[in-house]
Amino acid sequence: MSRIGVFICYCGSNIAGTVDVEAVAEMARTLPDVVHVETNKYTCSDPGQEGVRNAIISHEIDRVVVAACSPRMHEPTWRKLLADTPVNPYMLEVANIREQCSWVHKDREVATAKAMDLVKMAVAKVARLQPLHSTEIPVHKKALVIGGGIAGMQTALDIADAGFKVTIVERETSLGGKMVMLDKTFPTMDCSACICTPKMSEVGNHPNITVKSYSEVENVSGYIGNFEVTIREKAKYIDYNLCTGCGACETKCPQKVVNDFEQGMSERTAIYKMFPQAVPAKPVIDAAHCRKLAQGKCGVCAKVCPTGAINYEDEDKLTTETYGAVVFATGYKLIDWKPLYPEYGGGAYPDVITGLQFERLVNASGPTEGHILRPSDNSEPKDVVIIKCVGSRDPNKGKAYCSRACCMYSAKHAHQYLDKVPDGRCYVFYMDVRTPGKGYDEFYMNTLHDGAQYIRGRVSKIYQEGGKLICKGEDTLTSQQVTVEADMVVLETAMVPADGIDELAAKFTVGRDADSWLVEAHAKLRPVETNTAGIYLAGTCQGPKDIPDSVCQAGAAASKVIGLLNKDVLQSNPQISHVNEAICQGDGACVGICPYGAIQIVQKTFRENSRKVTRPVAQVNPGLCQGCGACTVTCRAGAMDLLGYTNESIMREVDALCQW
Amino acid sequence: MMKYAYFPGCSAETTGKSFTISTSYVADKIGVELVEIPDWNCCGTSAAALTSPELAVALPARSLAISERELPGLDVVAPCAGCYRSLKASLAYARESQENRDQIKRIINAPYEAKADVLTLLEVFESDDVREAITAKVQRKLRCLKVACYYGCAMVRPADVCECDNVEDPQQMDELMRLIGAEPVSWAFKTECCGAAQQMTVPVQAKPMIERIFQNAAANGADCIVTSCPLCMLNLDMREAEINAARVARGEEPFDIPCYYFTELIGLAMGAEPDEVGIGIHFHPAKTLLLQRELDALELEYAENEARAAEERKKAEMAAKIAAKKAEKAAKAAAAKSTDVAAEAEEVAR
Amino acid sequence: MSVVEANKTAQVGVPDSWEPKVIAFCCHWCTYTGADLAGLNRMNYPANVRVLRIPCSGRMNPQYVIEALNKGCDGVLVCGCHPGDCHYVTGNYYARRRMMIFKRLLEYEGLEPERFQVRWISGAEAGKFRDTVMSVVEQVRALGPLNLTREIPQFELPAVPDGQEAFNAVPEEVMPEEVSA
Amino acid sequence: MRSLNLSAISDADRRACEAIAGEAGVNLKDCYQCGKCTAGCPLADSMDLMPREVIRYLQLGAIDIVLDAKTPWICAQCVVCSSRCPQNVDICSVMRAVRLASKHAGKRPVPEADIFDDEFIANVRAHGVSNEQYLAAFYNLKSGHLMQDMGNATRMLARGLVGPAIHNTKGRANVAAVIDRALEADAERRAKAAETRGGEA
Repeated sequence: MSRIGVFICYCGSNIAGTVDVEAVAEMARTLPDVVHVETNKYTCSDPGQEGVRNAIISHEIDRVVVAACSPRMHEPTWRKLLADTPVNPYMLEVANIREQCSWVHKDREVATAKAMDLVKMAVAKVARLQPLHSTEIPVHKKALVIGGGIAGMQTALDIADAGFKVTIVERETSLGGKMVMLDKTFPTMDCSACICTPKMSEVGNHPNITVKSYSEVENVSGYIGNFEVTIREKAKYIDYNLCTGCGACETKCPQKVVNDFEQGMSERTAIYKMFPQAVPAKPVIDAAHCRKLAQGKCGVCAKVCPTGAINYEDEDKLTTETYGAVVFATGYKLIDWKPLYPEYGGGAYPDVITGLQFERLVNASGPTEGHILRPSDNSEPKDVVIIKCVGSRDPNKGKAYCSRACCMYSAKHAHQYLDKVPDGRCYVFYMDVRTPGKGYDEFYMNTLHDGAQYIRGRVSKIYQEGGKLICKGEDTLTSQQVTVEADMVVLETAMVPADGIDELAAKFTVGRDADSWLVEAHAKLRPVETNTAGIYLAGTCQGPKDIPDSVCQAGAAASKVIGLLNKDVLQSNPQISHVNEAICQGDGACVGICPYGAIQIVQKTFRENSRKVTRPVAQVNPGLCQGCGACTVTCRAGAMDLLGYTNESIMREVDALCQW
Repeated sequence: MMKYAYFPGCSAETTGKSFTISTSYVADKIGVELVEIPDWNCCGTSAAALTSPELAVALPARSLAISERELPGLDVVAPCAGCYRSLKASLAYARESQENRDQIKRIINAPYEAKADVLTLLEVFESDDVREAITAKVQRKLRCLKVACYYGCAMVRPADVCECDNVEDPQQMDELMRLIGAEPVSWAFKTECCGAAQQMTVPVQAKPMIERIFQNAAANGADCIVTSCPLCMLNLDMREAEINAARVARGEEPFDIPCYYFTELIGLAMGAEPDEVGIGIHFHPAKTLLLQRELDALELEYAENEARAAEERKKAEMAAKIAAKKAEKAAKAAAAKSTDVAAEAEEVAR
Repeated sequence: MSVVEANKTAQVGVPDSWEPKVIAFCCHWCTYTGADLAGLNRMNYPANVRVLRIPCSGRMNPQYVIEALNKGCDGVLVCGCHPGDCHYVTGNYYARRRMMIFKRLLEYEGLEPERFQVRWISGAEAGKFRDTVMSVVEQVRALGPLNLTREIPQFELPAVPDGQEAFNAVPEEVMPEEVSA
Repeated sequence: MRSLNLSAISDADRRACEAIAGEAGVNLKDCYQCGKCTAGCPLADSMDLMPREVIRYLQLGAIDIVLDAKTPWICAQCVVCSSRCPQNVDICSVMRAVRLASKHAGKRPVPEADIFDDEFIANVRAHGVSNEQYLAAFYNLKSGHLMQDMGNATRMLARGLVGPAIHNTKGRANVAAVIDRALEADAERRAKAAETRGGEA
């Protein structure tokens, strides 16, 4: 036998003006299991709440209906109130007789009748509710940041400065990501390395930050507050405790390898640091190219190492740790334009380069020491064509989206070229110029005044004749074909997610869009959270963006992580899915439908009719389930139900309503 | 033995005569049988497409339907790129739906199920069997001949109709040329249009199209252009003289780039005389280059043989030296050993 | 006799006082919010609609519709977030597919299409909520009461007690195992 | 250029433009006017409208400008534009559709192109195959370019590539019947389309 208390609010005249509250109360007294009905001028006021509390005690009420304003307004208030009473906070139903009754109807009789129905529904539902209890989830006060580019570093620094431990996993041998490859940053033309490398050393030296370079995430399990992550630290073949980073090995290594950091435009040795200011400032051996490791001959580096740090027997190391929060800062790469654009030579012309290659060409520490020299013959190009939107805004060959940073990036390239080659000519083929950012359009206008010739149109073909790269385009503003005989062509290629993002995101059940960008929980209101609680996004892994935006988002992600790590425990939402294991078929229909990866199928052994039976059943992870209920409808056996909104309670609500 | 239904096209006996001659020469040699579709008709080419979509589908469908009835089970080969595109487009339309096929059947008034595929000659030559057969029959490689393989537009575009996956830089003809020892150059105008019928209707405007093709071939070091379409061939070969006249009038260097069908060059490599495969009736003189390159090839071969012989001699000398050194060392070691033994013996004696 | 024929014959002698009953299942995050906003804006709409709150349109079980129609509702409205805006990412996509298939089934059974409608209404679309309610009520009013001469067979979920009581089942060991869904 | 009064463009004009795009299987809204089609067109320098502009005028509904344009008649149907279009707009098919619409509207901005095609089809209708020498001769006569390619003709004769003999196929009567039935079906389809568009010309 349940004992229901019904509390009906006048809300001043807000409700009482259109609804005959006393008549509703009179009707409520006739409902089954209702032991107490009370009206109040303002139930949410302190005396109103006190009245509810007293009534619960004196009438031994075990479930409560409040007929008042919208539950979106005060449901949390009533839950909090009940927490101090013997009534379970989830043995509560709110009848919305204000927003959805008194305020939208004028006829007193009609409104009163509807209010009665709403109370009947609430009483019917509350009678079927069960007490629910939040569980406490402990929070491991440690964050994992995946990716050591500018976004990852900024996130890590912000979290670490707030006093929490952070681990950065970086796939490459050094922190820095793409930003450290850039020469200058728009629109201020700061030297990119000058503002990025201090961050790198700050991260490297921060007492709260552990940098795991040359490492990747191997495996993940768990949920918010408790992600158990296994990290594979690839064999470096160098003992970092002994290595002093003197660089003697690098100068003596006989094996030359194409240098990826310099975008293939120079060579490095097989034992190498990515670049001089790398953090950690110690080399690794590239096992695929090392003569000692690949062919068993050589060993020069071990001979010259003054501290004996070289260890050819080194192996990958796996470590597992628990983190309370995870931040994805996995970044982007440039689209591989070569197979997509055979009309631009498909890579056959060495002087058709990407924007990132151009960055290395103008960089003082790049392969040409900052002199703009074209790759084919090291001559200074006098006519340079810059083509925007290569792979972007091109659903036929590349991606439909705009890569967002390239308009400014190409204006910067034009500016830098004209700065270094004052007698050169620079043509920028564009479709639109998009410069929404502080100081951005001014920068673009300056580039125009520098003398960059902007041509509105896409280039259709690039071909080589007499040592020149002939670019055929249309100047759509004068409606005619135009031809430029260029010495070098720079393609501003689209940003795409970094390699391996699909596999990594799948391990964490983070959603991806059709282009594999990671999906935020809400485009406007939850831009740095994901749909998996405890996992956040920073930087270009979420979509193309420039450095200021990446840094902003990194700070935002860090603040979310700090907010989470500040808590010792989390209260779980008890209104989640629940499996009736007796009838669960274990067919896993619910598994695929759950957007949070909260359900898995496990083998369980039951004692049924005095026999042991092992069979698969669904299991809901309370840390991951958000209580949407999509699984409940998909279950063929009807074994899934949603606590707080059970099939039974909703059916009785419907029944109650139909009696009107 | 491979057997195909053969759609010669209207130019086969006229402007494309060399193509027909060389094709049958090569086909005979490699054992590909081409059976002419009885009572075939003109494919309609772009003129039909620019008159009516129904006509563009119906004209090729008539020939394809005859082939289906008379030569069941045989795929259709259309050497002319223009014919190929018309037939292929008609076939694609027919294969789209039963409704389309019914419409075609009504118009051509004949049964037709669009069973057979339509192929270019290059596609036939793509198979490993044919490649092997060609390799086996090659008598002299056309070394030193730098060829610009010109595919034109009709064999590659529209990419979905022509089922072509490399519209800008196709490779089938280049590979065939490598097979017979020629050297395909990398150039950018493989699939640029020759102007097709527009060379007749808007000749002034269309002429530069041809000139640009020659220019890019020349700029990339090609000796000649190799084609697989009679209309491309006609436009390039016949009009080279007009273009050259205009260039001379402008004070520019005229081109000297003969054009060949790829089948002609394969025929030559198989030992045919130029006239045997139709090279004698080209507009632009086409034999001198071949003789020149044959001579170059002989000279190259001679030089290579010389170099090889020199290499062999050097090797032999080295080997001899090494052997001598080894013998010397062995002798020394033996001597040392004998002194050692002697010393030992002395010691034992003591 | 089909449901609809039964209904047609029942139209004779509808009392003047008859008012249509419509139940609206609204998702908490969008449509319920929109309905609250209609109240805040003091909009007016017919009182024939009663809103039942569910967390997500993906929670909407077709069984509730059958129950409502069986027990005397004249129309059912299901509302959720616009496709692409679901608070739970994909719930309304599932709802859309389920409800469209179910709607076809009901119409096959003879139910008038107007009696079961699905609408996407966001938290900002108070006006759309009001207009939808008004139009659905008017459409149902025009059709008259839904008089089912025979009840649609009940598919009530079996009242199976929880697993452990039923079979005295005690999980002995748990072995996680990925099952491809 | 003259000014274009967009308000003067009627719904019928717009529908006519949409119908042309529909024939070509193209959604005009896809085009964002990047000009890659013009950039790659081998004949653009001799066109009155750039290929991109043809699409633009169709987007605007300026049907008369489109139907009077020489561009579609100069187009060689090489399909470079369609194959490189970032938005997958089949510009080449649009050119073909515009040219047909222009032809059916009784216009022929480049008479030579129209004469050539008509002669070509007439030639095939008469003989079952195309006889190039007679095609060229009739074309020269009708287009008034009497001396065009005369030098080449003698060179062809000298090489035995063409001769006075007419090549006829056995089934040429059947080919003629196929052509007639195809053109009938074409006319029928157009009549039906015009009817559904509301009978406008």
